[in-house]
Amino acid sequence: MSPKAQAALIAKLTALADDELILSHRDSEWTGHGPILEEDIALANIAQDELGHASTWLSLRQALDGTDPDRLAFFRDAEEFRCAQLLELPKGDWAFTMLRQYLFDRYELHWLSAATASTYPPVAEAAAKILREERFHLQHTQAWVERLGQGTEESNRRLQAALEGQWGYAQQLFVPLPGEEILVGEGIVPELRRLKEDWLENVTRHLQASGLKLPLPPGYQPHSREHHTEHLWSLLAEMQSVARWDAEARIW
Amino acid sequence: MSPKAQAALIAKLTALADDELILSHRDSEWTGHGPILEEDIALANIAQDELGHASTWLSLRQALDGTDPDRLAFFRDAEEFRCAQLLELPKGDWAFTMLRQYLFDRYELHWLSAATASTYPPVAEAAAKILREERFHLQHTQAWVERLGQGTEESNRRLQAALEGQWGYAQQLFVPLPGEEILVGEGIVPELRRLKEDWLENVTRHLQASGLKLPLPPGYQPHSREHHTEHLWSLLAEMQSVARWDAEARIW
Amino acid sequence: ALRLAEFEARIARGEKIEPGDWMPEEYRRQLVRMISQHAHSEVVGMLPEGAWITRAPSLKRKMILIAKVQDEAGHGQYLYHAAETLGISREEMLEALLSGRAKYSSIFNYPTLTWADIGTIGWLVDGAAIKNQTMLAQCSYGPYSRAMVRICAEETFHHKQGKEMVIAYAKGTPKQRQMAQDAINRWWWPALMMLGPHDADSPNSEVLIRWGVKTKSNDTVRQEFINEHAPEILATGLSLPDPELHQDPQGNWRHGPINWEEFWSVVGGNGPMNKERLEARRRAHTEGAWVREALEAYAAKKSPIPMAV
Amino acid sequence: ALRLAEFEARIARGEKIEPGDWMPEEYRRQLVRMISQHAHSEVVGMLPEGAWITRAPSLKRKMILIAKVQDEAGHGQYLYHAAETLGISREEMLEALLSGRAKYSSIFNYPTLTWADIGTIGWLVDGAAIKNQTMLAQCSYGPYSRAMVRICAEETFHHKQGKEMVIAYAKGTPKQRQMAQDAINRWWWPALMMLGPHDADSPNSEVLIRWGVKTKSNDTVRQEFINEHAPEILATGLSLPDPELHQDPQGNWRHGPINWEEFWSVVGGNGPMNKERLEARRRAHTEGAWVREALEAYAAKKSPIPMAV
Repeated sequence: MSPKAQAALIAKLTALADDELILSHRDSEWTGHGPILEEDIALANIAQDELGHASTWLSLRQALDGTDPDRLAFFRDAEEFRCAQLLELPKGDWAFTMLRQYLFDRYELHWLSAATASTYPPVAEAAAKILREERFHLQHTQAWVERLGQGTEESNRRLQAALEGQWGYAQQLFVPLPGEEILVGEGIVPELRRLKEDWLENVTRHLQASGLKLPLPPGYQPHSREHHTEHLWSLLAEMQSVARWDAEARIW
Repeated sequence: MSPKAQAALIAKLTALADDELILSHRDSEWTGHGPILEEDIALANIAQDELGHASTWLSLRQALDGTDPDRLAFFRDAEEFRCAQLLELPKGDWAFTMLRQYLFDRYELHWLSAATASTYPPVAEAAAKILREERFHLQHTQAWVERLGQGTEESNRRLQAALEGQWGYAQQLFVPLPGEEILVGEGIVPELRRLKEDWLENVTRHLQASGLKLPLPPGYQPHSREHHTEHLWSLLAEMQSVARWDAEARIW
Repeated sequence: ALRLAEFEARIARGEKIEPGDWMPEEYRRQLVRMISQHAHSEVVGMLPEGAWITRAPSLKRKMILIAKVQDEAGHGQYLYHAAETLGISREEMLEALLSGRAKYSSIFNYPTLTWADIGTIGWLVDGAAIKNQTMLAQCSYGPYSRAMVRICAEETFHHKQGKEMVIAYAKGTPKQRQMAQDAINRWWWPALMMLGPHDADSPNSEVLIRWGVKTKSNDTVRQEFINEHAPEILATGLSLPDPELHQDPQGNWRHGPINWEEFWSVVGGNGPMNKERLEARRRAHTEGAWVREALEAYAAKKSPIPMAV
Repeated sequence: ALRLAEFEARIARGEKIEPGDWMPEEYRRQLVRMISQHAHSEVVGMLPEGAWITRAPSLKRKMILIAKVQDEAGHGQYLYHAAETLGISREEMLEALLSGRAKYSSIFNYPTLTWADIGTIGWLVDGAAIKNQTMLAQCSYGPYSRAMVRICAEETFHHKQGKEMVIAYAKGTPKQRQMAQDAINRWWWPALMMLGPHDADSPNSEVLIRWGVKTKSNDTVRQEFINEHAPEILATGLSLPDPELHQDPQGNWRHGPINWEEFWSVVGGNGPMNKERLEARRRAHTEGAWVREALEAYAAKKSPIPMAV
């Protein structure tokens, strides 16, 4: 791999990991507070999987540049994170959480399916492994979108409000990183523009079938992963508070 | 002053400062989110005063042992704080915030009035200065307790719930620190047990006149300022996040 | 009286009582009380630990903690099912919890103040729970006994992870060591108390032992717990907050007097976290109401195809 | 028409128009729009800064920030009063804000991402506001003019504190310097934009200038702002995110092209924080409803003694 491609791949792996890590954080905020015990279990399961995926992507990065995954997760500052803003938004209500997870799962499914054909075997293998779990997530969140969309007036209203709050943010999932075209050129990662069409068609169909109103005005669409929401600082202040509490500690 | 009295006074000044600092933090969480613009202003004013009092007590401590007030506020860990648990509780609704401030103001008024007779002039002077501001606070929060207690059924219900949540915690304000008896013996600080009677009589009369139900079962009563609530860690993680973010920074 | 004699004979032979079988009303009542209390403990127990998932200091610890809390939810689920075999519904049990009528383990009314509390809960609280559950795995009521076997296996894993964490911090930096010591100091006595009052003050024990629900007394289980944990904790270099603790000539570790006043105060609703724990559960229940209504409305529309929730 | 001529003559003589005086409906309409928009900006502007009070890194900075945000609330209050003299009520204005009909300064739809944003807002945003407000202090409408004089004095103080903070960090540690640079990079263009569209694209400007509401055009005010701030920022060693920025032979600092598409998108509701800012205000209003109701109920009981709220 050329040094340029390697740098681009390191950046991409970091962005993939950050998405999963931050989403996992938001999901895990529900633990013990879900609307039904069974859903506490299911969402904790999803949070656990997403955390596992974050570790996977960080270990691929570690293989390239030797960076310790825990240092990356717990000692980077907000401006060094490369997660999409959608995943930083506060957990909101159950409709907000389920919809975000659905929009992300659907994006991830397309991305992972395409990435199984990566010319870089570690990416292809990781994608295949993660894909198996993500199919379950999608099944689960897709069903929730339908239930809430077609449930009561109240649940439909909340889901629609969540959709209006998330739609513009979700588009950021398809904005490539600077330099990502090199990786696409070498067949290491799929091209986001193409995936977006499939994603858009799929989610539009499912959301409409669930009784939601689309299309929506585009709203605010973040365009760079170098910029974040006001929520990331506080999220990291909490997430990193123990790890940073003892400057001498090397092992936790 | 004997070394023992000095150590006890340092501990007492720290506890006084911590109460004010943490209460100020909770009050300031309302900034921009108050029910009426005028109340945003009034509560920001109270938060500012309490913060000023924290600085005053810390500067008295600094005069004794040279400790930097900012280091104490931003680089001590939760278990080193000596605030009462009442002040750590999340801000709750407007009734919760007004009632806590009222219970604390009333305690502070008694304490400060007595402390103006301190045999240690810096304490006497600080108490006299702070007392002037606290009279305004008490006037303000006392009026709020009456308005909410006698307002609507809803406001009475919320205030009563706040009272039931705070009553046991408020008793901790009158638990002396280990070694405080030395200071009482030397006339440096007032004895808490005596103040408690006045406080109890005053607040009971006002709360009942405002339509609240008393007496209450004692509930949980924290007995040591070495122990805190689950909320303090998160509060400090946020409060100290900028100050600790840059290990090299000495000036903010 | 004949049926009772037969029932007691079955228990004496070591047979399990199963859901369809005849049982004395008092046996059913005691089991519903114990199993639902146990289920509630798992569910409420998610709160003090779950709050630290977002603050776990490494990816590995975070993963372990989510998995652990998820297991607790799962245990709650098994146990509610086990109680349902005795003719009570989950809704009735939840209602009893939220109204404050039902109890849960007193230990969860203590706060988790630092990250070391997570390891300490795993080691001491799960350690105490395992001693109790191992005994209950012998219980005469089949569904409870089987739930205990399954739960014990998972708790043993949590116990091991907690112990490993505390030992690591005991050998760690000064701040880590201090945090671990502080956690041990705060959790030791509550862990002893969670095994229940002394035998002399335990009103239900006698009948429960006769019917094979409990097979050991509270004090016996507590002694087992101390005998295992006291020497292990001392071996890490940490101390225990009991100046009277010592090993007697028989090899038993004897503890100093337990503050039962504190225990009964916590059981009676005046522990540091009673109000908050119950409020957190109530809030989750209230805020989840619209979700449950939506599910019902959806299921009604889609019936007769039953929905898998 | 006679009254209009008289009105315009008074303005030409530099007289102030006062609440009781006759004024053209359009004059009233434009002033209500401007003053209420200005009041809303103060109130919404409390949000991005207020969120950092709990995180301010020293006791002094915390004190300064609470005082600043409190001043903003105070400014909102004066300005609502000034608008009320034109026959609109605070409730009507609030309703217009919460429904999204009324505007507030576009700048508050950008997020505050780090602590350095607080200093930068003081320096750049208050700096730009002061240029505008100094001009509005000459306004022909008495109450608005007097409010501006009072507000300007306080904002000048905030501006000085903000500048001092950014300069301290520019001279501070590498992390502090980097944080300050990042903040300047993010706030520079929005600060230029907040002074409004170019004169050619500013629909209300002409009539506002004729009636002495505005006495300078947007581009003139913007040029004053840049001329003061660009050299001062560069002197700290920080850079500005405009490669075309340069001083022309007349001594004016000329900026590169402004991204007006972004400006109109933010004004049109699609800035990064439009939704959240409005939702925060709506939430405060909704959650405060029971408090306002309680106050009314109490006042009704206690009347005829009027309550001072």
